[in-house]
Amino acid sequence: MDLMLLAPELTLAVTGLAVLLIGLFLPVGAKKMLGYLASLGILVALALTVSSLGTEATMFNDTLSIDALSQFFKIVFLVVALLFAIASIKYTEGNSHTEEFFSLGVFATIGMMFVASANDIMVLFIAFELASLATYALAGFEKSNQKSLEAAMKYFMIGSLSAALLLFGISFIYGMTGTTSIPAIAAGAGNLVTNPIGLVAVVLLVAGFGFKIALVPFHMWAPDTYQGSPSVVSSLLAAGSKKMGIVAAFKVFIVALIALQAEWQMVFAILAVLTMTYGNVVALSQTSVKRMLAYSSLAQAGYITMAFVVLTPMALGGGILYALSHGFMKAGAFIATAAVVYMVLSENRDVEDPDHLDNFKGLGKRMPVTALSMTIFVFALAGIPLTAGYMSKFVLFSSTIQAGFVWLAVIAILNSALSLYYYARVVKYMYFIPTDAGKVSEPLPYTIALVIAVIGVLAIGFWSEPFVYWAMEAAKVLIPGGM
Amino acid sequence: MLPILSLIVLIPLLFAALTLFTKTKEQARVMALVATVAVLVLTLYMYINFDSTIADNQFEEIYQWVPSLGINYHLGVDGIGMPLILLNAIVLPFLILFTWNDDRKAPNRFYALILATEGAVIGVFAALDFFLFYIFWELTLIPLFFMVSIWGGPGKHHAAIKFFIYTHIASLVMLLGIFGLYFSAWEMTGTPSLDIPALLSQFQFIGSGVMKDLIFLALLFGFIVKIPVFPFHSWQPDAYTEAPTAGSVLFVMLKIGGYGIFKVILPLLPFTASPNLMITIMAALGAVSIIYGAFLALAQSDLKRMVAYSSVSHMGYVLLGAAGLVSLSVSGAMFQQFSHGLIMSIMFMACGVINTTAGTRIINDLGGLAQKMPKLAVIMVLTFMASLGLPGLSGFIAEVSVLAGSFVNLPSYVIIALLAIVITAAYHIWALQRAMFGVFNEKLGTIVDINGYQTLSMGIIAILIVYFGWNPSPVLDMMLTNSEQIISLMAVMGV
Amino acid sequence: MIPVELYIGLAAIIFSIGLYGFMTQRSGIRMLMCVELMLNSANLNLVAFSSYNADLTGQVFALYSIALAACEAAIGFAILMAIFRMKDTINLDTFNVLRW
Amino acid sequence: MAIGDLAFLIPLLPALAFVLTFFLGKKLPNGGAIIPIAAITISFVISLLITMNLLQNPEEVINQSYSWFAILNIGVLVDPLAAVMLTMVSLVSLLIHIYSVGYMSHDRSQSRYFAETALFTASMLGLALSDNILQLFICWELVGVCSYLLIGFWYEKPSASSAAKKAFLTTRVGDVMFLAGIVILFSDLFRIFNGTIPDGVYILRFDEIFTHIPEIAAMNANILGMEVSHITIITLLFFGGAIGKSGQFPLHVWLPDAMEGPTTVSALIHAATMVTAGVYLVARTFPMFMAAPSSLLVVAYLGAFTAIFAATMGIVMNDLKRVLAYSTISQLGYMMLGLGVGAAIGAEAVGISIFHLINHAFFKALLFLCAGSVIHAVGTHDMRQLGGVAKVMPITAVTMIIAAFSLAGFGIPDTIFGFSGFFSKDPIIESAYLFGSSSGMWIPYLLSITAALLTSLYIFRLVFMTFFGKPRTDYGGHESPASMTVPLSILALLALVAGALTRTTFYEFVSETFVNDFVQMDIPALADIGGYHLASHAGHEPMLILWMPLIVAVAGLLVSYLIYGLKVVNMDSLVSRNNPVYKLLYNRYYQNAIYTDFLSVKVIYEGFAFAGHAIDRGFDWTVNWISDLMIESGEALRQFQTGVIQTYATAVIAGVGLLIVLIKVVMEVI
Repeated sequence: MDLMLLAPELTLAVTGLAVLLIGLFLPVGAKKMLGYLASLGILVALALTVSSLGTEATMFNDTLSIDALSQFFKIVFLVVALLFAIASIKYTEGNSHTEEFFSLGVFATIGMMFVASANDIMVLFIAFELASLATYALAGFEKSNQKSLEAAMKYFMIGSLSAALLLFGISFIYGMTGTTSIPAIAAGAGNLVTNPIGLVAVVLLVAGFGFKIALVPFHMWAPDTYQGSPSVVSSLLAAGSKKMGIVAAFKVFIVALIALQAEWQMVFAILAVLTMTYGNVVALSQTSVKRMLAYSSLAQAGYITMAFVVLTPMALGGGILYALSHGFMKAGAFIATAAVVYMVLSENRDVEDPDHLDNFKGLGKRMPVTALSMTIFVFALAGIPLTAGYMSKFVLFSSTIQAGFVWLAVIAILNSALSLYYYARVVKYMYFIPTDAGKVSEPLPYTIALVIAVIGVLAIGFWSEPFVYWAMEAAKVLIPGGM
Repeated sequence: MLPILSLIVLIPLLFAALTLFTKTKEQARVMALVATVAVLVLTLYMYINFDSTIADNQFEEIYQWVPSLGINYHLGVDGIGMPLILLNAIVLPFLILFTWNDDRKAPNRFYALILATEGAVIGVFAALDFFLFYIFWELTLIPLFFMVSIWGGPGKHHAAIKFFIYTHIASLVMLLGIFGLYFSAWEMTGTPSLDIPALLSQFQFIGSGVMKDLIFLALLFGFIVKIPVFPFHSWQPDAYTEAPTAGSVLFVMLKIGGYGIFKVILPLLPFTASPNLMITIMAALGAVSIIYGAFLALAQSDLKRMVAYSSVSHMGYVLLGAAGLVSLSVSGAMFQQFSHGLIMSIMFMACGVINTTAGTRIINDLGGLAQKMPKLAVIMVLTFMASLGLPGLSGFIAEVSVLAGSFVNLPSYVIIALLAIVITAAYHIWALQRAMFGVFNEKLGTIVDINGYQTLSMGIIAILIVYFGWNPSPVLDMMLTNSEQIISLMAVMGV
Repeated sequence: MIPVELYIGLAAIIFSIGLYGFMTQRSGIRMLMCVELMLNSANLNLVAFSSYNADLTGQVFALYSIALAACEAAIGFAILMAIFRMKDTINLDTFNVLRW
Repeated sequence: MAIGDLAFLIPLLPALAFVLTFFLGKKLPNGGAIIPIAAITISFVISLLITMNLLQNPEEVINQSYSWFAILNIGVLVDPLAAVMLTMVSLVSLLIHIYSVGYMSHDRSQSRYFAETALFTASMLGLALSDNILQLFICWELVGVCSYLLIGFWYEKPSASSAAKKAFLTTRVGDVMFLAGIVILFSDLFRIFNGTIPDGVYILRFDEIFTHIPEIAAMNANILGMEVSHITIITLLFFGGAIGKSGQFPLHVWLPDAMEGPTTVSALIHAATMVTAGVYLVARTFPMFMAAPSSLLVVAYLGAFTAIFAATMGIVMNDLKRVLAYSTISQLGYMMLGLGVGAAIGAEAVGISIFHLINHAFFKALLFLCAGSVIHAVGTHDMRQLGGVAKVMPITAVTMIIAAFSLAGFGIPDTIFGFSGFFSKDPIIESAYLFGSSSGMWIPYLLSITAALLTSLYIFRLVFMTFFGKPRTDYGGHESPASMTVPLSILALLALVAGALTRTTFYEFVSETFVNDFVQMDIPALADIGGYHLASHAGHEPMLILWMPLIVAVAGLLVSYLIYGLKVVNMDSLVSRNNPVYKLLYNRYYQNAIYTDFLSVKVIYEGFAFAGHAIDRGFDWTVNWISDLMIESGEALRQFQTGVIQTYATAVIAGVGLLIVLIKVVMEVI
């Protein structure tokens, strides 16, 4: 067994602990470097993961498996974490708890990465919880801010509830099959089908993962939490831990519980339609940008969920590619909002809701870079060509047609047309509604993060081939056989 | 040999980006002029080397892009696209000249958007890969959306959003159709490909007739909303009216809907499960929009809005002619697109001039302008005559070809269209009489005639209208070649 | 020996109690306790199945989840304390600034 | 090279003159009138030479065709019909241009005037010598738009610009019928060729059309249950176009209003040339009409009716130019009648009718120019204010009177003594009689002979009221300059002798139009297709019939002399609002109310257009409604998000429960 395969996770673990320890001995002023340190660590981990692309291995008696799927999602998580860390450098400036913030973020990332490579439900559950616990704390990071606390509270309460549901469901799976190893479950899932408990277990699992993916009706915490918690954290939640739920669901349902396909396929069909429609329709009338983004990410989750329904290699590839693109787009959008919020608050500490749409007026003049990248992100989310969003929609929706789910594709298409309305509204506020406020200097860390995200979004849109290829490779892990 | 099509598409886009960084109006407009003139020169070069006796795609360029999905960077132009590229290349420099002396906020963005639109539109005409086609197709939306939202009239926001969403939905439906075609072909050949010629040729082998019709209708819907024709036109009057003059002209240059009809729909038509039904749909929509648009134009009080509705009526000819399925009618419909582009661009320029100098476009508030603006009056009379289909001007060639050609197969629809001709004449003449002739309305204050640049740009396009009215062959021949090829397909299928 | 169904039944009952409590209780502490109940019912399941399947994994899993439950409680209490510090109450339905 | 090769120059030179005058006119003395005059002079010379040439050997018609686009062509065809038309048009147009130099001398935008008249002349000449129906239509439209521009020449006058609009739109109705006819004709020929047209064949050229008349006649369309031959439909549609252009009932309404334009324009366009285009069209496509007897009947009856209908209105008008306008309408009716009776006399009808067209062009142009000369000097149109003008303007008076006699058709049958109008109008009336005797349908004859009476009545009413008696108002006035009187004299000469000199040669010359090396039409055979036979031309009508026209003309002269010359009857008793007949006539049969107020405004504008407007609002509303609905439902759905944690928990658990039940049920069903 080769520990090198775990190098990224180990690097992150070291980084997290180092940040925590060094932070203890640093004066508040100097804590800035912790951010750089964390970002560096994440960067190294990312480099290691990329360098080990294509390796196939299993370790710790098959409880972990390194394959195209896990590698792909690890990259997704690391990228999001990187954006998160860089953007947070500015956010945590002058905060005495900086070290906690960064180490929590790093540990959350580790959890997500282990979920990505878990090959055993037990490991998966533990990693899942690790990520969740860390993010609970992050969500409530602004202890003195009621919104932040409320967000954390709701997130935590619903989170632990669904953790319980999840665990309960898992216990049944274990009981029926007598094992926790995912391949083994797949082999022994026979009597799950016959036994009605099987159905209960499936739905419980759906609820457990659906909470993280934020599928209607398990989504209700999401808008509140995304709106309440610090914007950078929202970016981590929306772009990172959401994907964790998706990859976990991929593994558990498509690999382990393929025998129960009939049941969960239908469940996901219903949830997908509900989620995308609800998300888009409610987003139409939002005035808080973060909340609007939250609902939009509901809708996006709905699209991705279509992959479970269509269940062809191409659809899964599309879903996986969509996960990556959404990581860039959504993280970028939230970070842009974070920049705006930072700007607003630095002008006036006690603004009621700094992410209100009105604060975006004339942003094109006030913060040109931020505004431009925000425009790119929202157009990408809306699926305008030459962006990551379009590319992944193209693959996902087209595969839906291919598999004959025309009705589903039509609903999805109409939804994404609808979404254009509220995305375009943001652009309208930024460019067409004038404001007397003057130009402000844009904080560098935010800008760097934004630029990285923009590059990502456009790269997937223009130079799509490698991304599509890797997504398809990852999909083959779930469903062997060509497309 | 040099990748001329790529240049024609990319130069405007590139210059659009550069223009964003210019500081003053002077720099911006010069950049724009340089870019458009460069495009014009290249296009003329291409036009000269274009062989109008063959219907194949010429100046092809093909590079792999996303092989795993069968996506290629594939450009090429045939007798359907060439005239439209020519149209854009010709009109745009004069559009720049027309706006030469205007003062407006953020000129750099303004000219950048104009260039971006030109690049995108030409891209649609040059794309031979559905992926690329759709990209350019959508790309045309964004600059126009900004154009309307920033420099538009009072109702600009509503108009912009409406146009954006409405046509976006249509594009997405079209995209569904493309998907359907893509995968049906994929299943047959086993290899993914979005190559337009390939897919068009494989359409006929699709097994299920329902699938064929669904694909066809989805594509058709996408195209006719963009044209637009009754009853999917309601985005158009708002957008055309609220847009700034340059924006309206760009809208007119946006002939991608009709292009799709000829390039995609007609080759598929004979192989659909129920061709005659499809023909009926197209013919009916075409004929109805001809007469409907005419009546609506008659009811308008705003000059620009009247022009917008007249465009609905004129675009009806495109669909009717396409459904006529006689080489004369099809080529006439193509020529209608070309001449309509020329005519409408002057019409909108005139509306813009009147609006700026007289401060209103309400026809009844105007009156006797001809006394104050003789130059404009001459050009306007000529253009209005062209628009109502006066012989000797380009509009007539198109209309008579469409009517005569279509009558062979669709007599009843043509008769409807014929009824509309009187109405068409009526609203043009009434507008002329009320706005330009009669006693000068003193309330309008001081009226100045069009300046040198405007006279030049409008005048030259007007001369082109006359020229093509007497000698359409330079563009009509290649159209004929392609339409004959299309019709031969029909003959094979006995449609 | 006792048939496994009884264990499952018991677990189910406990789980339902937990659910009921979670839905009805207003106090954060009590809701936390209800979550613990549910988690533990799941643990009970795991252990029961483990002995029924004669396979230790379940018990290991149970141990892990107990530990996790502890962490969760810790975080939960931390949040609740912060809330209490701000509002002098842990009555959670007073917290609905974020809605719609 | 033969003079015929220059034929294409005939329309081209004036067109060139138009361009030059348009751009350079302002800089030249009196609007650059010299350019068009020179150009038209050359055109006139060429066409005259060609005509002479053609008179020697009628077989050698000139035909040059060039491919235009698709399967259509443009070309030149000079056969006898075209030749005489060309000569007349270029001559009249030339004289009127010369006249205009004096008449328009005070107008500030005379360069525009000369440019437009030059363009008009070009298009009219082009119309005359087009060798295919489409080109004819194109020039047809061009003359229409020139007439539009020239009627509205003083566009700052609301009455002028609205008259222009009316003229354009009314004729447009006819034009659309014409176009429809062309479209049907095209598709028929297209079918006959099975869609594959061999190279060098231009299917809309007249020879192609004529040679395929039998096939077209064989095609039938079912209209309201009756089987109608395509040839009938097409010819009727063509005639519809002719109705519009030649101001026949019911599309005549625009012509009187057209008098808003300069008098020279009325003379050129609305008397001599353009309005006769309709007659020319029917003559040009006469073989088709021969194969469609019912269409010929329509032509005959409508022509005859228009002749008398317009004449009645001519009697009561008090405006110089309007009287002449109605007289023009009525004379055009005669020409149509002359063609219509072709059912009886065959191709000779073309000769007769065109002969009247030519003569009418001369004397009617003369009448208008005289009127113009009077107006120019006196400054009013209203005859009630005139009187005794003869004293101040002798030349004008004399020429006017000659024209009047010519119009009234004075002359002695079977001799060469007579005004030209007599030699051309008489044959029409006679052949109407022949038509009656052969077919038993006497109405056309009766109408035409009555119209002849009214004609001489109104024209001499005009003469007496204007030139004799004592002035009713004190106007100044002087004889017009030479540039105006010279053309008057030339035209007077023509009106005097042209008929007498050319009549014998003219008939067979023009009647030969359809037998030469361009087309070889066997008219009787066509009649057989139409299912009837030409009457054997007896030639000698009863004495009374021969003298009848002269008698009625004299009668008219006497009556008007008694009334307006000697004032034996006091007109005021008749001329009053409470005399219903007078009222009806004076209000021109209320056609204005019917056409303008009711049809165009009420029905089309307010009715259809606004109905369409409402419908469109409907579509717009639907689109907006959908978007609003979305946003509102969003507002509604938000309410689920109460923000209370228990709600969220409930949602989760309810979701789980529902899903389990749902799936269970569905699974059972499947």
